[in-house]
Amino acid sequence: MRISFLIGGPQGRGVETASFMFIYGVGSAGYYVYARREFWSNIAGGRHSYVVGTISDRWPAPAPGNSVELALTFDGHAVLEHVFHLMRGGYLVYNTEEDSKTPDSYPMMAKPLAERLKHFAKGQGFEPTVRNFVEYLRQSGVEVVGLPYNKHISEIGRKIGVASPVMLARFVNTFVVALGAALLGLDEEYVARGVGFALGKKADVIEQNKKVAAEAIKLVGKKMTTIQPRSPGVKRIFWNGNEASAYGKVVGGVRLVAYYPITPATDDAMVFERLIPFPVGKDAGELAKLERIGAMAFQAEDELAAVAITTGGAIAGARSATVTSGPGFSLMSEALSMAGMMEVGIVVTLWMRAGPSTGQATRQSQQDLFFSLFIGHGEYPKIVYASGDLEEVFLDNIRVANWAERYRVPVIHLVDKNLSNTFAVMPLPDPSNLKVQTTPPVVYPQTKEAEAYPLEEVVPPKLLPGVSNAIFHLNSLEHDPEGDPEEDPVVVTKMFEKRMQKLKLIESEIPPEEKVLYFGPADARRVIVGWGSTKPAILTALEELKDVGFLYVKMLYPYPVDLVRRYLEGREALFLENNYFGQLAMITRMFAGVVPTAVAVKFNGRPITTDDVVEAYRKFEAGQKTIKLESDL
Amino acid sequence: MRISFLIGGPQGRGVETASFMFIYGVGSAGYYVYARREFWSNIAGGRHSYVVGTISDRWPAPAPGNSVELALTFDGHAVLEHVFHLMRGGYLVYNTEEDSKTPDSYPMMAKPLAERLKHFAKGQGFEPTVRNFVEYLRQSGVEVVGLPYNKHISEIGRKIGVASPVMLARFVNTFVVALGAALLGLDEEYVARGVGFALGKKADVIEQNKKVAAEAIKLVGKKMTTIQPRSPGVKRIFWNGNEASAYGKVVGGVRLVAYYPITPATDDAMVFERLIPFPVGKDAGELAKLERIGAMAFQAEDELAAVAITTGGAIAGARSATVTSGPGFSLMSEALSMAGMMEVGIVVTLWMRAGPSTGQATRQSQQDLFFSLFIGHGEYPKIVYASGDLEEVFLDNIRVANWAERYRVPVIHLVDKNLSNTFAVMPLPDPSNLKVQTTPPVVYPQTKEAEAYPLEEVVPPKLLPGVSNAIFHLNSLEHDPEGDPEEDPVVVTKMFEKRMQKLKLIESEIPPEEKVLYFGPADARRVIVGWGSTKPAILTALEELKDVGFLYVKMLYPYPVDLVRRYLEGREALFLENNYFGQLAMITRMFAGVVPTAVAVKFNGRPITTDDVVEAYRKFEAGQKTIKLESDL
Amino acid sequence: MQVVKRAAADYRWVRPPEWCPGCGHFGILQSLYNAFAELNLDPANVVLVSGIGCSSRLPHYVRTTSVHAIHGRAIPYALGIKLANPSLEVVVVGGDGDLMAIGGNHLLHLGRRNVDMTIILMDNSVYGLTRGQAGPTLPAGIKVKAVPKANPQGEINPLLLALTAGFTFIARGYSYDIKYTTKLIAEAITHKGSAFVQIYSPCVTYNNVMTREWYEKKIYKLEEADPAWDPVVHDEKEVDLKIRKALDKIVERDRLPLGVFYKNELVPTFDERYESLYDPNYRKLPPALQPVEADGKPVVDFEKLVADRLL
Amino acid sequence: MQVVKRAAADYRWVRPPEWCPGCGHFGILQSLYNAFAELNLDPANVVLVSGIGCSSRLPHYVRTTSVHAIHGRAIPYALGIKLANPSLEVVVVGGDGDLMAIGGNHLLHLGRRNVDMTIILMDNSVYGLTRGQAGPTLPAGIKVKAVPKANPQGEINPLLLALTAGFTFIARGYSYDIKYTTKLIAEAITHKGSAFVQIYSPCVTYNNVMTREWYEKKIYKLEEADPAWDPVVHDEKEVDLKIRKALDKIVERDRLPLGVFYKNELVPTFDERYESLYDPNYRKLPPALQPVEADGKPVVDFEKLVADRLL
Ligand SMILES: Cc1ncc(C[n+]2csc(CCOP(=O)(O)OP(=O)(O)O)c2C)c(N)n1
Ligand SMILES: Cc1ncc(C[n+]2csc(CCOP(=O)(O)OP(=O)(O)O)c2C)c(N)n1
Ligand code: SF4
Ligand code: SF4
Ligand SMILES: [Mg+2]
Ligand SMILES: [Mg+2]
Repeated sequence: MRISFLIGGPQGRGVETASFMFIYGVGSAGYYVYARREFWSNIAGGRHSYVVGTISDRWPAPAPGNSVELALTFDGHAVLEHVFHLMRGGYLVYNTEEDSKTPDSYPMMAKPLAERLKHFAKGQGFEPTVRNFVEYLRQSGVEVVGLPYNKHISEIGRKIGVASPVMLARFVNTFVVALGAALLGLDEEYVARGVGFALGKKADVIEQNKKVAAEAIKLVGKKMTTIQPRSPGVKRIFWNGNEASAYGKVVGGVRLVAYYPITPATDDAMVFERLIPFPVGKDAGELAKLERIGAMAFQAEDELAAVAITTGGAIAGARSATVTSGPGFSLMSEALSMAGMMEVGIVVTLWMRAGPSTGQATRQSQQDLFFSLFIGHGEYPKIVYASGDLEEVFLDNIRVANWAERYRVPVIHLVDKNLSNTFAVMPLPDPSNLKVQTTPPVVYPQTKEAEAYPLEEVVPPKLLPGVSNAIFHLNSLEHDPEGDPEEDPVVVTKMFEKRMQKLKLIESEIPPEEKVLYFGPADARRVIVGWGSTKPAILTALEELKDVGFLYVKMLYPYPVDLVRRYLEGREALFLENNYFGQLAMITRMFAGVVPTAVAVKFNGRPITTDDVVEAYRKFEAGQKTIKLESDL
Repeated sequence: MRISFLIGGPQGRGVETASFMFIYGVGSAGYYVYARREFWSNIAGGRHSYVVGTISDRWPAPAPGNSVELALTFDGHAVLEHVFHLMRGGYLVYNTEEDSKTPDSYPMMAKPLAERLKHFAKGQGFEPTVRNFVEYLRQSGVEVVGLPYNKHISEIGRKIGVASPVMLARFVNTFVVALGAALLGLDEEYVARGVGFALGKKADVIEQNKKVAAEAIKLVGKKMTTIQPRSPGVKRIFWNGNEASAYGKVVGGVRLVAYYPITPATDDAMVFERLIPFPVGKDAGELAKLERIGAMAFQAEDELAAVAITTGGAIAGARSATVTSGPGFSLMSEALSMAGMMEVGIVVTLWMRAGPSTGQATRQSQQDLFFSLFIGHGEYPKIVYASGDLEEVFLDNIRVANWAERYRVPVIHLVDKNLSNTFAVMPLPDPSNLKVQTTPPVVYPQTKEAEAYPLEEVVPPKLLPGVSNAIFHLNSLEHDPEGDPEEDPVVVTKMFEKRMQKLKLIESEIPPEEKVLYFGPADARRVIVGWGSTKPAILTALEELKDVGFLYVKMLYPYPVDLVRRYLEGREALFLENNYFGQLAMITRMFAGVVPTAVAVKFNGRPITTDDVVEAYRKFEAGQKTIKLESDL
Repeated sequence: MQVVKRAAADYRWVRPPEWCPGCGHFGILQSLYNAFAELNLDPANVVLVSGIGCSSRLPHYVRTTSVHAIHGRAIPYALGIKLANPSLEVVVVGGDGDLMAIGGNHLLHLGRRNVDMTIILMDNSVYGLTRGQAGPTLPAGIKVKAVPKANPQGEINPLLLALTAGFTFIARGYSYDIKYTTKLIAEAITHKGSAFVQIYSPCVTYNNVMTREWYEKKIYKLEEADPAWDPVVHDEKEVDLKIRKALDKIVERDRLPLGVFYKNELVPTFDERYESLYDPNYRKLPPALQPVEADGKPVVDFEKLVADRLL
Repeated sequence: MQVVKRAAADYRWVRPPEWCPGCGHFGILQSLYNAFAELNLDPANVVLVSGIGCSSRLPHYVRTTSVHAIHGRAIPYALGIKLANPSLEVVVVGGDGDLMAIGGNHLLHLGRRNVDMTIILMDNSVYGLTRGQAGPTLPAGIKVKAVPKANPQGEINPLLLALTAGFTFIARGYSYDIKYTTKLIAEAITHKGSAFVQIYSPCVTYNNVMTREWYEKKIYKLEEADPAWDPVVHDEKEVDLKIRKALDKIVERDRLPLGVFYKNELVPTFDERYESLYDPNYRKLPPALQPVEADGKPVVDFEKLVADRLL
C-alpha cells in the first residue's frame, strides 16, 4: 500500500504545522510516512511552501515521485504551483473562494512560473484563473474537492461557539488536514492526535480541534480509500534528518557541539542543545548513578571559531562535532587542514545545500563532494562519509564519532538538505549493534614530558591535558616527535608519511559493508551507482526496474577502490547525482580507473525523485550518455 | 659553461645580502645566474640559510642539482650543513677559526641533522669537528680554501683604517664574496658592483668595500676557473619570482592589490606597493600626458577581507588581484565560490608552500593543486593556471589578468616558494607579444535598469557602478537575469548552465600553446609530465636524458583533455611532482582518462632538482612505478 | 546636464519586500528611500552592499546598484568598491549577526581607515533568517522564542565597538521612527569619513523580548534630553573631550539614547591619506577609472618600471 | 599527594628560544615563567595556546602542555579546550597581528562570555614573522623599517577593544619590566573571568620607531601616578563608575599608563552561567571527563531521549 500526498500553502503561515498534524495523525493510525519539505530561503512574506510524501504500511515507505494522488492546498497559489503535480485519478482539495484568482494575484509567485502558467493557459485556450486550472485538472482525470474554506470555518465556528477571526484563522490547519483525513477514511481522532503533537497536549485545544475536524470530515462526500487503523508491531519514531543526526551525536558520545547557525544545519545543533542534559541509561557503568549528564552546545561567532572550538574540545578529550553547510564549510578549510596536521579527530556534519555561494539556501544538492575530498591547503588524511536515509544519519553519527577518535583525523559526514527536511514516521532504529568505541587516555604516574607524535605509531597516543599528567606540544607547523617545529628534510618526510599511513589503516580496518552496499540481483548487467540521499528514490525505483543493480557508495574517502572495481567490473554503470559535474563518476574514474557508462545529473535545487531514477534509467538503457533531470516537485 | 655554487651562513645575519652581492657581481660581469634561497621559518635566532645556484653564459642557465662546485660558507655550521653537497673537484671556502666546533656547538642546528653528522663521523672513525669534516671533504676530492676570517678582516681593517668591531663585522659579507670572486678569477670591481646593488650606491661605502675585496682576493692562492667579463648583448634584469609577479601585475593592468601578509606571497604585494606610482609609457594613449599613474595596494585585516576587497575592486571596474599562500587561500574559499556565482573576475596569485596547515612556511611544495581545482562549496567555473619560471611568472600575470576580465571568473594563478625565492640574472622578457586585452564598459545615455545576468550571454555585459549609468543588482544567491533572488527550478537550471558554459568558452578561446608545451623529440617513446616550477630542472635534465619528451602542463583547469591525450597517446608517461599524492597524475586520470605509467614525488619541502629528475627517470626506465625523491639541497 | 529631483518612490525597486509583516526592517527601508531622496542621490552612482540575513535582503528592494554578498563580508566588498572608485556613494546595510558576529572583524578594521562610507546596522538582536538564534547584541540570560535555552553569552555594544574601531560618525536610531532615522541616515551619508548608524529594528517573528514596547519604554533622544548636546568635534583639541562625552552616553544601559553620539570630520579620510602617502592623483584617476592599455599595449613603461633592476 | 614547589626554571623547555637577540618577547617569556612559578601551576594542567607569529612561538619555549595553532584562531582553540575541561588553566599568547588583525573577531567575542581564561597580547605594532608590515596597533603615518610606505591606516586601542568585548580584567605591561609584567600576568591568571593583558614588546628588527626608548619616554604606572587608583569593582553599583574611570585612562594617548585598568569579579563566569542555564553538573563532569560508553554501550538511554517522539 502506498498513498502519495502533498500539502501546500503560504510559507510561514501554518502549512508546516498542518503537515506535522497530517503526518503524525496518519502515523498514529499505525502507518509509516516518508515526506519532504520544500520552502524558500526567506522567513515569511508570502512564498509557497509544501510537504510531499508517501504513506505506507511497510518500511521503507516508497519515496515520492513527480506527482501525487492527494493534494491538500491552502490557497489558490498552492493550486497553481501544483497543477502539474497531480496524478490522473488523484484528488485535489482546494478553496473555491480563490477561484477567480490568477497568477498575477499572487505577487510572491515566482515570475517565471507565473509566465509558464499563463502561457500554458493561453495554449489551452483558457484564462489563467484558479477555477480554469482546476477545471483543466478535472478534465485530466483528477477528482476535485472544492470547498469555500472560510465560509465553512465560520459556520463550524458558530456551531462550536467560536467567533473571533483570530481564533477561526487558527482552525484552517485542522480544517484542511481533516479534509485529507476524510478522503483517506480516517476519523477525527487521528486528526486530534496530530493536533496534539503539533500544537501541544492541551486537552481543551485538542477537544476543540477534534470538533472542527469532525465537522470538516462531514463536508467531504468522496473517499479515495479507507485506511484502517493498524498496529505495526514495532516501536516507531517521528523525526526529521536534523533530529536523527542530533540523536546520533548524543548516543555516539559527542559531548561538545560548536556551531554557527546556517540552514539546513542549525537544527542539528539546536536539537542537541535542547536535549541537554541527557538521560543516563541503566548500563552506564560509573555514570548509572546519575539521572542526567550534560554536554556543551555552543553558538560561536562564526564558523572559523566553531570549527576551532570543536577542535579544542577534541584536544581536551571530548568527542566534538560541528555542523554546517557549504558557506560555513568553506570557512572551515584552514582548520581542517590543521586538524589533519595536528592529528586531532573531529566530526564535521556537512548539510549540503544548493550552491555555489549562498545559492539556494533551502534547496537540495550534492555539490560538495569534490570540495569535501580536497578541502584545505596541503595534503593530509581525512575521512569523507555519506548517509542516505534517516536511519543511516542516526547510526552514521555514531560511526563517524568513533572514527574521529580512532584515527585522529577530521571526518566529514555528508548529509544534505533533502535529508534534513525529510520527515518520517518509521521504525525506531536500534543502535545496539553498533559499538561506541573509545580509546582510554594515557595516564602517567608522574608528570612527564611526552612525545605527542612518536614516529613508530601511526595514530598518536591519547594524551589529554590535565588527565595524562603529560607535558606535550601540539603543533600546526611541521614538527618532530616532540611537537616542536622541525624542517629537517628527513624527519619531515617521516612525519608526512606517518600521517598518510592513516589512510591505509582506515582502509584496512573499516569493514566493506560500511563502505559500499549493493542492492538488486547479483548478476545484473547494468548498475546504477549513487551516494547519499538519492538512496531511497533509487531503491524505490528498483522495484519497478527489474534486473538492475544499485551500487551505493558510503565511503567517499579514502575511496573504496577495490570494492567499487569489483562491483562494476564488466557491467554498465549509470551514475546518478544531484549535482552538475557528476562528481562521484569523476572521482571513481580518478581513484578506481573505472569509466562510467553514463551519468545522469540534476542540479535545479530539487532532489532526485523515484520518477527521475526511472527516467534516467530508461534513457541510459536507450544509450544516452549524459542525462539531465529537471523535474520540479 | 656552468658553475654551480652555494653561499651558506646564519640566517638573518647577512648571508642573504652576501648572496645578492655575489649574484649581482657575477651578473655585472656579463653572466646569467639562476639561484634559489633556502631558509627557516623564523626571522633570526641562528638557523642556517643558504643560496644555491648556477652561473652560466647562456640562458636559460641550467638549474642546480644536488651538489655544487663552489661553496662559500660563513661559519662551521654552514660547513656541516653542506658536507654532502660538494662535488668531487669542487671548492669549499670556510673559516678555520671554527675548526674545533662540532654539531653540538650549534644549538640551532636541526637535531636530526646533528645526529646524522655525528653518526656519520663515527662510522668514518673521526670526531665530528668541522676540521675533520673538512678533512673528509679534502680526501673526497674537494679543494679547500680555509682561512681565519676574523683575523684577516681585522688585519684588513687595520690596513684601511677601520677598527670598530661593528664596522669590521659589516665587512664579512664582502670578504666572503671576494673569496668566491677570487676563485672565479673576477676582480674587486665586480664585488664592488655587487656591494653597490646590495648596500646602496653610496660611493664611500663602495670604495671601502672594494678595498676589502681587493685585500681578500689576494688571500686566495687557487683558482677554479677564470670567467672573463663579457657582454651578453641583451638587456638583462636581476629579480626574483615575487618581483617578476609584481611587475607582471603592473604591466598587465592590475590596479588594485589587496592582501594580508604571508610567506612567500607578501613580497609580490609589497613590490607592487613600492612601485606606486608607476611610470607611464609614451604610447599610453590619453594617459601619455601624465608622468606617473597610481594604483591601490591595500593591507587588509585578514584574507577574508583581502579577497573581498579584491572582488569589490573588480566590481567597481579595476583589474584586481590578491596574493596569498595556502593558509590564506583556505580562508578565501567562500569568496571564490561567490566570485564564481556573482560572475566577478579576480586573480588570486597563490604562492604554494609546504603544507598541510602552517607546515613549513618557507619551504617548497606543489601540494595545492587539488585544492585549487575544487576550492569553495558548490560548482562554479574558474581557471587554474601555473607558471614554471620567472619569465612565465611575469608574462602569465598579464594573461591571467586578461582572462579574469574576459571570462569574469576567479583565476587562480599557481606559483610557489621555489619561484618566489628564485633569484635570476636573465634576459629582460618582452611583454610586447602579449596584448593587454580589456572590454569596454557598457555606458547608457540615460539611467537605466539593466540586467546583470542576461540569459543569452555567456559572459555578462560589463556594467560598472558610476560609469555605466546602469542600475543593476549583483547577487550571491541564485538569481534571475535582474540579479534578484530566484529559486524557480527552470530559471535556476538555465542560470547554472549559463555560468558553466564559460568553461567551454575558455577551452575554445585560449590557444593550445598557452595550455601545454611539449619539449624534446616529437617521437619520444617516453615522456616526463610536469607542471609549475619543476620546469627548469626537467629542461636541464633533458640535456642529459636523450630521447625523452617533456609535456609541460600550464592550464590545469579547465583541463586540456584533448591536448594531453594527444601528447600522451601510445607513450609511457612519468609524472614528476613536488607533492605526496602525485596530484597532476590523478587529475589527468580523472579528466583525460590517461593512466600514468609511473609517478615520482618529492614532499620533503625541497624543490625537485636536476639530479632528482635524472634519478626519477632512471628508476622509471628500470620499471619502477612509484618513486620517492629525497634529496635535500 | 539636467538636474533631476528624485522622490522617495524613485528608489523603490519593482519587487516588493519579502519580510514578515510588521518587521522593523520596513522602517529602515523607508528611511533609506527618504534619505536618498533628500540627498537626491543618483541611483546609478550609489552602491548598496550587504551580506546575508533578512536585513541583508534590503538592497533587492531598492532601485540603486547593489551587491548582495556573502554573510559577514559586506564591509570588505564595499571597501574594495570604494577603494577602486572613491567617487561612488557606498552604503553597507546588514544585521547584528552579519555585521557584528561573523563580520565583527571587518567593522573593527573599517573605522580605523576612516574610508568615506556608511554602515547601517539593522539591529534586532537575533538571527532572523536562520530562525531566531541569539544575536551578539542580545543580553545574557534572555531566552528568545525559537531557541531552547536562555542566552549564556553577554552582549556587545555596537556603538562602543564603532568608537573603538575609530568611526568618525556614530549614531543610533529606531526603525519605527522613520523621520528621525531618515535624518540620521542622511547625516551619515553626508559625513566625511566612516559613519556608523545602529538602528533598533525589532524582529516580530523571533524576538519576543526586545519588542516595540520594550524599546519604546527605554529610548530617548540625546538632543531632547540635553538641548546643549553637541557631538561634533569642532577643533582638534576637543577630540578627547568629545570622545569621553560620547563614551559616557554610549555605555548607558538602563535607558537607550538615540541620536548622534560623535562626529569628527577633522580626521583625514583614507582618500586623503592615500593621496598624500601613495598617489597624488588617487581621486582624480582611481583604479577603476584608469585605462590600462592603449591598443593592447600596456600604459606603463616596463623598462622605466624596472630601471633599478637592469644590468 | 606531595606538594611540589616549582621554580621559574621548571617551566623552561629544553629548546632555546629562536627570537632575534634583544626581542621584547624574551621579557614576556621570562615573566610567564615567573608567574607560573609564583602560582606554582602544574605544567601538565596548563595549556598554552597560540596562533602564528614570532610571539606565537612562545609555547615551544615553555614546559607546559601547549597548542600552537593557526594564525588568528588561538582564542577559539583555547576556548574549545576550556569549555570541554574547565578545570584546565588556559592561557593564550599572541601578537598584535594574530590576536587583533586576523584574530580580532575572536577577541571581541571572548570577552562577552567571560570564560575564565587569560589572553596575553605581545604587542610590537608590526608583523615580526612576515618581516615587518604594519600591525593594527601601529599609528597612522608611521613608516617602519621594512615597508615601502608610511601606514595609511589608523591604530586600534587594544584595551578599549577588551573593554568593548566585555573582558572583566584589563591590564597593560611592558616587556622589559619583568617584575611588573610577572605581577600582571599572575593577577590575570588568578582572575575569575576573561582576562586581557597587553604587553608592549618591541620588535628590535622591524619596528624602528616604537623602540625601547620610545616606550620608556611614555609609560608610567597607574598606581604610581595616583596612589588611590583602584580598578576593582567591589559592588554591582560601582560598575558604571569603574568602567568610566577605566575608559578615561584607556583613551589616554600622549602618555601610556601601565597597570590594571579594570577588574570585576562580580560578573558570572561562563561556567556559572552554563551551570545555571544548561547543565547543573557542568564543572563536576565536563565534556572532556565524561565516559561516553560502558563496554561499548552508549551511556545515554536512547529510548528515554526520544520519548517525546515515539509513536
Ligand atoms: C558563512 C555563513 N554562515 C552562516 C550563514 C547563515 N546565515 C544566514 S543569515 C544569518 C544571520 C542573520 O542574522 P542578522 O545578520 O542579524 O540578520 P537578520 O536576519 O536578523 O536581519 C546566518 C547565520 C551564511 N549564510 N553564511
Ligand atoms: C591565515 C594566515 N595568514 C597569514 C599568515 C602569515 N603570518 C604569519 S605570522 C603573521 C603576523 C605575525 O604578527 P604578530 O601576530 O604581530 O606577531 P609577531 O611576529 O609580531 O610577534 C602573519 C601574517 C599565516 N600564517 N596564516
Ligand atoms: S524573521 Fe524577523 S527579521 Fe526576518 S523578516 Fe521576519 S520579522 Fe523581519
Ligand atoms: S622579528 Fe621582531 S618580533 Fe620577531 S623575533 Fe625578531 S625582534 Fe622579535
Ligand atoms: Mg539580526
Ligand atoms: Mg606583532
